Amino acid sequence: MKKTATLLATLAVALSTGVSTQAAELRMSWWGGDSRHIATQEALKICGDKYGHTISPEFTGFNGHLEKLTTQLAGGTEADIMQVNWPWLPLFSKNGDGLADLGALSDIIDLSNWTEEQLASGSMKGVLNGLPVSTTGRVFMFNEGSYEAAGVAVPTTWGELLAATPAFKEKLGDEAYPFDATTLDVVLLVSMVTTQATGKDLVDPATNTVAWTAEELAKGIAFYQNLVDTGTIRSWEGAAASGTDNLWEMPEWADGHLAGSYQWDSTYSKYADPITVGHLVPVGILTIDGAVTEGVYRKPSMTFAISKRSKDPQAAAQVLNCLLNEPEGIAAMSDQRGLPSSKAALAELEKLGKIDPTLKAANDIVMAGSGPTVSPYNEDPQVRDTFQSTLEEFAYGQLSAMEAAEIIIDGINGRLAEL
Amino acid sequence: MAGLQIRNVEKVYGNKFKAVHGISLDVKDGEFMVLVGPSGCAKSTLLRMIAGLETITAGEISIGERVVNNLVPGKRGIAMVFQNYALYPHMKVFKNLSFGMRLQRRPRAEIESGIGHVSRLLEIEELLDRLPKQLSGGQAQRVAVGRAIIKKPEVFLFDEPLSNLDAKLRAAMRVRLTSLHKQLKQEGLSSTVVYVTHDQVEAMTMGDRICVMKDGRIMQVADPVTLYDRPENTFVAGFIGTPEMNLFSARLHKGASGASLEIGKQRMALDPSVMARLTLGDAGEVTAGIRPQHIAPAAAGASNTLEGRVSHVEFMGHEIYLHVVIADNAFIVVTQSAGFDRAKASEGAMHFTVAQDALHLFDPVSGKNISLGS
Amino acid sequence: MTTTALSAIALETERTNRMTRRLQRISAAVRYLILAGVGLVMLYPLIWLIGASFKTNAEIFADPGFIPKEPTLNGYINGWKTSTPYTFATFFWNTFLIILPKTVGTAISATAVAYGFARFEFPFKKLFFATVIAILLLPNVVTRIPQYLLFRDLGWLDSFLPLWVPSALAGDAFFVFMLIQFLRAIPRDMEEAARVDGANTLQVLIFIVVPLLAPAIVSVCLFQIMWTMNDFLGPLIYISSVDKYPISLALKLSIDTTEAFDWNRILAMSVLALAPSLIIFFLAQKQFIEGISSGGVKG
Amino acid sequence: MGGDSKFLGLLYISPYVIGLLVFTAIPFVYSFYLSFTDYPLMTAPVWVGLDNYLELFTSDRTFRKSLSVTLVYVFTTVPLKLVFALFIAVILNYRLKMINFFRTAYYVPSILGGSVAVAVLWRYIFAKAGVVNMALGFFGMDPINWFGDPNYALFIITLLRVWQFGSAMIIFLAALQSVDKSLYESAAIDGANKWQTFRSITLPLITPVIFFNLIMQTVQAFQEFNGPYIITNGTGSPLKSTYLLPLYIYDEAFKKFDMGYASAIAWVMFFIIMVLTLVAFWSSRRWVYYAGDKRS
Repeated sequence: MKKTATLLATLAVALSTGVSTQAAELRMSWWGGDSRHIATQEALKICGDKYGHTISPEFTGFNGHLEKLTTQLAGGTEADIMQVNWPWLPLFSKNGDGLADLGALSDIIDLSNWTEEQLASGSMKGVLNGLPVSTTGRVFMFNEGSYEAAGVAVPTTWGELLAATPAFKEKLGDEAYPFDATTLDVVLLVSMVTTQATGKDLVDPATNTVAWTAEELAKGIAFYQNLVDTGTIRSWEGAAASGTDNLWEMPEWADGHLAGSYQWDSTYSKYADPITVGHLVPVGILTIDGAVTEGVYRKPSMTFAISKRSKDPQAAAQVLNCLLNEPEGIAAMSDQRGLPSSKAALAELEKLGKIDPTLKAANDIVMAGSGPTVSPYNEDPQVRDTFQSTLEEFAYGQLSAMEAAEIIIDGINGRLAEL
Repeated sequence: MAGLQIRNVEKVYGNKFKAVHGISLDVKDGEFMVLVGPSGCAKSTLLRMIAGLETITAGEISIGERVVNNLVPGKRGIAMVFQNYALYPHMKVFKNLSFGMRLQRRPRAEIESGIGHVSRLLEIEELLDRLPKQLSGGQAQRVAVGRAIIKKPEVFLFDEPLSNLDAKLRAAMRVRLTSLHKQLKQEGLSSTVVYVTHDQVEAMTMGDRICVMKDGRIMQVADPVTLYDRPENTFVAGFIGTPEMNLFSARLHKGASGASLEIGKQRMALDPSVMARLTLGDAGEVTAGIRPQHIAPAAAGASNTLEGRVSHVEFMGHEIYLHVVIADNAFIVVTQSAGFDRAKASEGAMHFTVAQDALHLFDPVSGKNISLGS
Repeated sequence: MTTTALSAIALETERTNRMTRRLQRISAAVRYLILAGVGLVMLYPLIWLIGASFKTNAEIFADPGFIPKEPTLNGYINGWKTSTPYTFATFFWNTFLIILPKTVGTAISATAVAYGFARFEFPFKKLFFATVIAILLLPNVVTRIPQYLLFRDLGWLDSFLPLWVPSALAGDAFFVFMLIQFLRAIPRDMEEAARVDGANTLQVLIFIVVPLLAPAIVSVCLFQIMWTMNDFLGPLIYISSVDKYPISLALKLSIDTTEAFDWNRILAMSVLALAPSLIIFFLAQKQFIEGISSGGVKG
Repeated sequence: MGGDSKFLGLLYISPYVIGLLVFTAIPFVYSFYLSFTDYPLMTAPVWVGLDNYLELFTSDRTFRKSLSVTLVYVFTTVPLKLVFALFIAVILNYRLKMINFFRTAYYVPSILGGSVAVAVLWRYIFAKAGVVNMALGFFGMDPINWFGDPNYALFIITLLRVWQFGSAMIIFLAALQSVDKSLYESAAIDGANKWQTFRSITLPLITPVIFFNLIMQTVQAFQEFNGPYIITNGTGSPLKSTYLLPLYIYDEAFKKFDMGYASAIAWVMFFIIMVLTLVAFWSSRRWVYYAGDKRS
């Protein structure tokens, strides 16, 4: 029964598109959480059935995915279809020849669903290597219930957030914090306030060096320290005690004792779902006094790419188009990767009412935010590592803010020179 | 039916240590040949070379006219009984006995009749279903012999097979093995035996001939009586017989009035018969040897005696061992305990007569017996 | 001496005896106390793990005891299903597919190699034996990178081959070494008797050496199974497809991708991951202990 | 044996020889070569001479940190583990009832210790609200921030390995049980007390086993990966205080794909292990007692 249906579907597709593709065995790899895994596997089944291909899934958490992908690409064992983080494109395909040219597959993939600007962001040296799946950015989210309990309003500026701290301690106890940031969040938080003060992104695209002076960065770092000192956020050390980096796994997050965070809009539901006390709301970007810009951290989130070694790129392109542009695939994929960049997908999801209004609200904040263009080098693994581990040393009191700023700038400049 | 020929066989180990120095030995068909010598004399090495368990550096070994140097042990027509019996611990006695035949894929009926015969011969029928660890020492020993016999080899090799048994059992097994050898011979089966032991009693009681070895060389090959009576050198003389032959330095004088032997400050006239036996005519330093049984307390008034002092008397029951010092040489004298006057011995000085027909004289440098006649 | 003095001595002796006995009893009690205390500390984490895997999420961090108040199987049910299209059974099966050729290969190759080293003379024997010791001491991080490149060039990435082929070629020096030590302790007479009985060296190996060495070989297999089960870095580097994941990677995957706080699920999966090792160990603990005792001591 | 070719032995060890060449010797040499190159995996290796080593020893702060952490780890873990293993083995060696039970119980962690599941378990029991802190609370002590405090984080990793003292203990126990009982009796007649007996009879006789354990444990400790990797999510946090060299090598090789640099670190580590091993072997002449080798 099913076989016949598949056969018919294959025939229909073959006739309608005029591209004769045989049933192919494909692989697709991605990272994510459980709900993304479930949705994507379902979508692959549907799209596979539609075109008569079988696609075996390979998925992991985000940790270690870059390593794995690099290993596979170096070993020539990568999947046919890959979810590639946007900042990784220059790592894998510096000259546009490390991944398949999707432009050459435009007879199968309907590229009209993306804007020129979006396609440009997925291209390396003018070759379209990755199709942007969504645009994402960091967004503030607060547990409204906790703020109500503390008797203060959800903050819209850093000043209000700092002011809320005493009320939290008084009403909810010493172990309650109106906000939380640790490890990577701290990097992005320091970047944001520094950008707000200077109006510049970390990397100056003109000179390919760090745009900030050490004094400017030191101020940003001091700002973080102030949040810790006032008890607005947990110290780096204190946050490490739980033995896990994942805020959503923590009981303190679920019960509202950690009442806010600064996270990707696309992960909004991951943070909202576990909350048992109160509920999460997305909030506009908090700014410092005298901010030049909001300093929104916005970027194409991830892209889908096809391996240049794929035995059947046409089949892979069919699956890709199905996932991103065709109703069945769109419905199955849902909003598990944030709000889709593809116009067709966005329209279809809106029509189906599948767009989580809070996710939409979070994304709207990101899209509306102002700020300089974010360089992909912000997320170069070594740049990140330098930034984060130096901040850690600062947080443990081993460096002064100024020393930390200098080390970070030196280290990143060194890396940028290699790139 | 085969004998064993060993021709100029040498063994040199990787570290250039020469263990066997050009040994030649003929073992006749049906002969019970014992290799005996102190530990480290390479007797076991020689046996293992015959078996094929050690490589042969030079020379040739043949079994029944067939050179076996390059044959694996299983193809040499030999069977071996090991010191520790080497029964396969994971196999029952039946399987232990039949292992070799099974490897040769002999028919089952033949295996069973062979085992039946051997187990009756050695009285191990009730043991067939046991594991080696359930056997006593003597039983394991019999099974090990059975495993050798069942192969119907051309040559049997025994590597100190009795050394792990207690004294009583050892004595019993000696008799048993000897009679087994006779029985095999009577049945017309091949019964050439090479038997390694360090125990000279075993060698004397069991061997048709005995090959005495020392430091990788053959000292003498002869039947037990010859070996005892006519040792070719001081080593054999000292090795064979209990208690050991008394060996001492002496000086041979030849004069007009006859020959004499000077021991320390004492002098003993030698019979002309002794002189007749000498193959080396010169007077001078010699090593003299006399077995403890051939020297005796002198009868009253006897002449041509040696004077010694008794240091110690050991009562052995039927016999008495006297530890005597004669001219600074330690002697053992064996005498009948009946009629021996212990009080007299404790007085100190005693006189002893030497049975001159049993006196041996050796070249002090080469150790060769120069009194064997020609 | 008077009778009173005598009885005083007797009393004194009696008293010392009693004291000695009491001291002995006390020292035995102290020993048991230490042993039991240490044992409890040693095993409590595991006991807690098993208990906690039946707890509800809320209870896991609420109470240090291991007995769940409201026992639930949810952790196991969700854990078994996993977030992948595969159940935990697939990962067990994958682990098995690695373990089987690896263990069989190790047993055969390590036995043959140990036999070669312990019973034969051949050119360069000392040199080769020195390499066994050297590999024992060589940290494998040194060779990991070129090995990875090698397997990449062989096209073996994302397959089980890199995980078992080196072991099947006697690559685990520890096992070779252990078997050599065992074999050296076994007298050669039995093998020589078999040679005299007409067996060739291969027959000696199969009919005599293998049965004699069987306990050691079983130990080797058991250790190999355990170590393979625990191996994480190997699969981490070489396996990329989820459908080929062994248990260790699957467990790590489930930790990384879990959403919300499904602690009991992770704990339940940890218990499942440990269960085969625990079961094998308790079935064959004697072999393990004998294996490690003799292998180590004779070294 | 007579009649057999002298190459027969080589035939039996041939699997080992092939494996040795293909999977160990060639990779070993190749990694030495790689350590003098820049090799980002995507392109061919480029010879850079001593650059990698110079960078390691002059400007690489992470390496310095990682090396010192590794040395601290090895030099605390190995003695702790061995002393503890010996201590328990000595207690077990008195003919106590239930010796088998305890022996088994103590051995279980060694069987499981290397697994991911146990590392996961460690994360739970040392978490802020975990069992260990609950137990400390029971004794009226303040909870400890095991994962956040750089002074404690390495200790957890150490503890994970010391916890697996069972295999070393069993080796010790076997050695203790093989000591000739008459020696103890003789010492008792000479008037030695328990400690003196242990000091001058037991300890010298088991030095070969102590030596064996020392070498094996040291080599293994240098290679610890699973524990810190799983427990800290591969970061070696906090402040790289659990960032053992194997983690650093893994990161450089399989995260940053700097194969040349990673090889250089691996070689430095190999060199350190080799030096330590040689020192141990050299010093062993002074303190390891070898009874005459019965059979070579």
